[in-house]
Amino acid sequence: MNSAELLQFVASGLQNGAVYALVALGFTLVYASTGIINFAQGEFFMLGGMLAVAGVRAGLPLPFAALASVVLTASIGLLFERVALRPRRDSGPTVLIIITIGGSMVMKSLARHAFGPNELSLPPFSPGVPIVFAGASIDRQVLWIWGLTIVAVVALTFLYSKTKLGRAMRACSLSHDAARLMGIDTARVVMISFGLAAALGALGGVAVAPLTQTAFDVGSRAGLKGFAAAILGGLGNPIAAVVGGLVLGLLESLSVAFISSTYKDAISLVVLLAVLFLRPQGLLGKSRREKV
Amino acid sequence: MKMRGRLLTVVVVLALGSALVAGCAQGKRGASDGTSAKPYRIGAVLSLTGTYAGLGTPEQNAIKLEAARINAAGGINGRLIEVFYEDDGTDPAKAVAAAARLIEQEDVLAIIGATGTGQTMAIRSEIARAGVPQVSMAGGSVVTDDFDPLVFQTPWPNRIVVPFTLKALKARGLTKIALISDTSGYGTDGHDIIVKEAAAAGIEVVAEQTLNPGDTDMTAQLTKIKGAAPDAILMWNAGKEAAIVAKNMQQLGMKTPLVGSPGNGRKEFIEGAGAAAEGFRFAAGKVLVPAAYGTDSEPYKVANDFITRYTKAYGTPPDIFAGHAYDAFLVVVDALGRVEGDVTPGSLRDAIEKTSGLVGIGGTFSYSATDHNGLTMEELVLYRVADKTWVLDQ
Amino acid sequence: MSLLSVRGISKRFGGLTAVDDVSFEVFEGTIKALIGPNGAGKSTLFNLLTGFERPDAGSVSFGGTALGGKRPHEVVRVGLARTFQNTQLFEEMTGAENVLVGMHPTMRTGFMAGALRLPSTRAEERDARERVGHLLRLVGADQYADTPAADVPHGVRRLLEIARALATSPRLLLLDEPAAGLNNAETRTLATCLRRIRDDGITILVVEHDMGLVMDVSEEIVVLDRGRKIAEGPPLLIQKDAAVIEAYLGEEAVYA
Amino acid sequence: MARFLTPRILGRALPVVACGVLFLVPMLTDDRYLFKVLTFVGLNVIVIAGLALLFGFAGQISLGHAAFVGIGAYTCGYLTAARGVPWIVAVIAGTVLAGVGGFLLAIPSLRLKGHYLAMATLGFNEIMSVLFVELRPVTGGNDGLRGIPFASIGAWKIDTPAGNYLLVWGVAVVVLLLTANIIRTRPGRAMRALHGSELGALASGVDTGRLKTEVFALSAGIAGLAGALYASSVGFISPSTFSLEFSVLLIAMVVIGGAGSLAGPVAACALLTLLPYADALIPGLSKELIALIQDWEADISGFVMILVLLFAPGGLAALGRRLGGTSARGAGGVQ
Repeated sequence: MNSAELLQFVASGLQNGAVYALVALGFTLVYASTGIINFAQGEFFMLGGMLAVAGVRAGLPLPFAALASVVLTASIGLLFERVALRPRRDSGPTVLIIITIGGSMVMKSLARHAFGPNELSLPPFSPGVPIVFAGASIDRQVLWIWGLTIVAVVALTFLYSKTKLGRAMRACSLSHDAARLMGIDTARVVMISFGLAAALGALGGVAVAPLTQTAFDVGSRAGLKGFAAAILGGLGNPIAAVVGGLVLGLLESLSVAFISSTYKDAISLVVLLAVLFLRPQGLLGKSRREKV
Repeated sequence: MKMRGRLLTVVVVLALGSALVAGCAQGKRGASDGTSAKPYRIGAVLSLTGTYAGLGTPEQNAIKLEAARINAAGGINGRLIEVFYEDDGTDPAKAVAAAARLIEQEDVLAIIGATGTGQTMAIRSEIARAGVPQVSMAGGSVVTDDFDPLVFQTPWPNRIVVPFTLKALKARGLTKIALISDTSGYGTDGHDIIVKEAAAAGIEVVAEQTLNPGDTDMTAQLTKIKGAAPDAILMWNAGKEAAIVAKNMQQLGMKTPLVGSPGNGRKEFIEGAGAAAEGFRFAAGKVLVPAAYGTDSEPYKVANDFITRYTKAYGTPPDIFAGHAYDAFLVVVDALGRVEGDVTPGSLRDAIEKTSGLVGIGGTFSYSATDHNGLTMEELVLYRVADKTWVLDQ
Repeated sequence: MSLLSVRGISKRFGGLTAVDDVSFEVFEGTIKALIGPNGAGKSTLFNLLTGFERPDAGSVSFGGTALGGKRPHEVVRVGLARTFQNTQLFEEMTGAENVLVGMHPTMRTGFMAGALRLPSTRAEERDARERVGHLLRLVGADQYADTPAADVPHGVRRLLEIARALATSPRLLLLDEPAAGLNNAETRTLATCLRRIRDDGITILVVEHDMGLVMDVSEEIVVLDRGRKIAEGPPLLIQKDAAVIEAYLGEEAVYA
Repeated sequence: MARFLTPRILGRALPVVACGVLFLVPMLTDDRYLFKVLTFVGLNVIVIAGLALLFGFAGQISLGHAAFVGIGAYTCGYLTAARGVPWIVAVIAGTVLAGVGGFLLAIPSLRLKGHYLAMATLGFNEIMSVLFVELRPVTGGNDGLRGIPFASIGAWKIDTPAGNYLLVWGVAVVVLLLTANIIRTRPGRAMRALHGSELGALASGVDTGRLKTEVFALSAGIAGLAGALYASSVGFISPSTFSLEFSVLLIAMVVIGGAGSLAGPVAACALLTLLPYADALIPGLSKELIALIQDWEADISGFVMILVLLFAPGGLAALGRRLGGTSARGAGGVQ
């Protein structure tokens, strides 16, 4: 295998990895402020792509359609939190998780009713020939995906460390009671994190649709991969989510390169399990001691 | 004690409920007996939701369209046709329940379906027990290779398409091929037959790669394939990943010809792959370009008529799956018209097996006691995508 | 006779030495108290004794056998039961069921016998419930036998936990701040209860902040400050110990 | 006096009546479709009994139970169809193998909690899904495994839907009784203690590590038993049946039924399993409505899940207790 080929495998891994990372960021955001895993996160990814296609079909210019889709999906996320999760905020995490599973079933099925069972296409953001870098060729849309991932991470890191809302979110992640005592409106923070998570998922969905097309059923897989990436990196911090996503993507493409394309998903899962068993807090997570 | 009480209350309610329902169901069936000139009852097990929703929906559209047309014309033998649709949700177990329901509660004469190979195979025991003929719209070779006197099939199975495609490749001088197939039943079936038949067709398979349904990037597999320097890439799958393969090839600057399977004869592929779809070739029946039949031929008229009516009814031209469903329905209706004496599942099965020269969308069907697929390579042509549509590749 | 003997035990968390070379003995049939300002390392010491934490150095021997390396449930089976500073009751189970769980090590029913409800299982179950009733009466929580732990008043929760610990048939009972959050009357009941337990032949080691209770019930006191043992002796001597007074005054200066 | 006796009389009489009615169904009807559907309910009830032990009582989540059902189904299917092994031996083999699988997965998962355990079991399910497709000599790949013979013991063949229904529900009732017994005795209390507070359980002398592996293996074994029965009931198995979605649905049944209850999850299981067939079980619905229900089934299930949990966070068990007028208790409340 020459270096250009190897680089191509790496590029492929980083492309998928960036998508996983965007979904993982959504998981991590919701987990940080609520302590639950939002199983509807993959459906936000699906909605992002589908709504953008609908926008383009309705005659909106692509950038507006993309933006409108992200905003609309974020509102759906907010609404979902407000209507279905807020009333049961004080129930245990399993109840909330099952509600998100119910939500994902409804969203997926409604999308099928609204957009039909077939896959839909979205035009690329900036059409043109692929960029060739050291023998590896990279689709222009992939540059968009990478760019958006970087923007999302930088923005989230800034949000967490520099803004009042970010501090409120971090306070919520430590303890809701403590955050409330500090005068933080925890309900609002949770709702905003759902909105942001939905927006991130949608952003991923919009960015990927021109490459892969989209359909009502792409959410489950996206959610699965994103969840795996978030766990692999370590739940609760944006950088870890991105690292988890990229590592997962690379594992898959390198499995194709060196082992077998049939078992690539299984191989990456085995590695994930191994990491989980040996280092349950994930690659970058901090181990949390249980207080006796 | 308390918990056991509750638990058993649940069980009691469940049991009482089912007993009640059972009684009602029986009453219902009793009422439908003894009516003269009642409609012929046909069952259809379709994947209207789940993974194959995109296949089952046009299938249902086609059957609905044809049933309405035949009933509007007075039905068959002066009796109307009533079709009972069941959704199997792309789940074999649900397909079994669906078939059992059609047989037990609806007393159907025949079952059309299922959409997928797995579902088709799953309902076999139900079919066998009731002796009801089944006409499947699934393309898996196993459906008719694993022979069952009750089971018929309308799509071109890989057993026919693969040798045709390999022959076409050979004829075009493309003898070193790389194979990329998906891990679904359709892709695996195609893969196995290609590997088995390649040598006989004078084709060498120099690379084999797989993709999983739902994969979003195939550059890794294609980079492996690129290293093997094939004359052509043969892709065997039916899902949206096909467009990604085409686009990834373009991205990698691969000029190798890409040849696909009938499963790629969908407009979504052309839309999804865009410019990368140009020059893509695949084998399929003549329905996509009916002119291939010859414009004054009977098949041309049948296909053109169906395409016109379908497009008018649903605003989009039929895809190959709608065609398979049309054929399956046509096979049953045609046999109904030929049954002499009492129409029973058994006599209907015999009539279906005697189908001969029946012009459908996928081709001209002639079943026999040993061939329940009824199509030959003659029905296939090679298509090429040019200017965002299918043209014949001569 | 020494029942528990702690020799030079130490535990570090990162840079912080929570327990630093502590040694002491607990004699059979006595009540011993472990006191010290907040953060002195009392709870950590408890965790070291009961297997919830591993010591970095030192050894613990109980009735002649070394406890080193034993896991929490094994420590319980040796005869050393504990309660927690933050009560660890099973909130959705009733008071009686909570105590029944404490009978776990002394009962034998496994999955198979339980599933089949063999006669031996039923007999064992009956005996266990009888003993649980006795223990609930002993600690004075019998009217909460059928109340889910989540609905039991705070003071009684600690009593339930003591009953659960007693159910394991311990030789040594380790109580972590049993009087925390109790009112005066409840504390007096607790003192009576502790003496009754001691009189039944169970040795007690108690971590406690309530000096009244400590001076009242204990025969000997160990004082920890910042992980080190600074004094040990009978209550009257400890009350006059200069190092102890200084440690507590220092704490008051901080927390006043 | 009579007032106090009523619950006891009911408690004794109900089991007999329930079993009687359940096993009388075959005499009231000969609708094979009905038997099929009720057989599916019975199979799911078996899985749910095991999962309720693991998740509802011991508090250990598993998003991999569909894989254990699959292990049981493929073991039984392969042994009977391809190797001609007697049915009863194959069922035991399927049960044991699934139990061993659960045991092997439980050991490294001991340290994992909550979401991490969910991910590990989910990953296991996905890996098994790949293996079910790829181990073609045994599983038949995507084409599935066909021609699995009906249950038979010696020369006695259970080949009618009614017979199968009785077999599956017979096993289901036995499994339910055994699990109910476990819950009320020492191992069950230890499980609930583990769920309530692992520290408290350890301090009570419960070997929580061993308990977790035992419950995991038992629960997986019960799932395998259901799988083995599924294989011989349907006669055909293919990988898509044992997917992650099925695992998720199983967990949803337990949560909707109510953690810490057996009756609740069984009820939820029956309701959710029957939902897709509701159109066929409720007579007199128009064909259009039936088509509509089938089309919107996933939406309805999703909404039902959300609504039940919104208005009864303790699940059906808590709802039942409230309707039954029992005084408000902790969410567990099982005696």
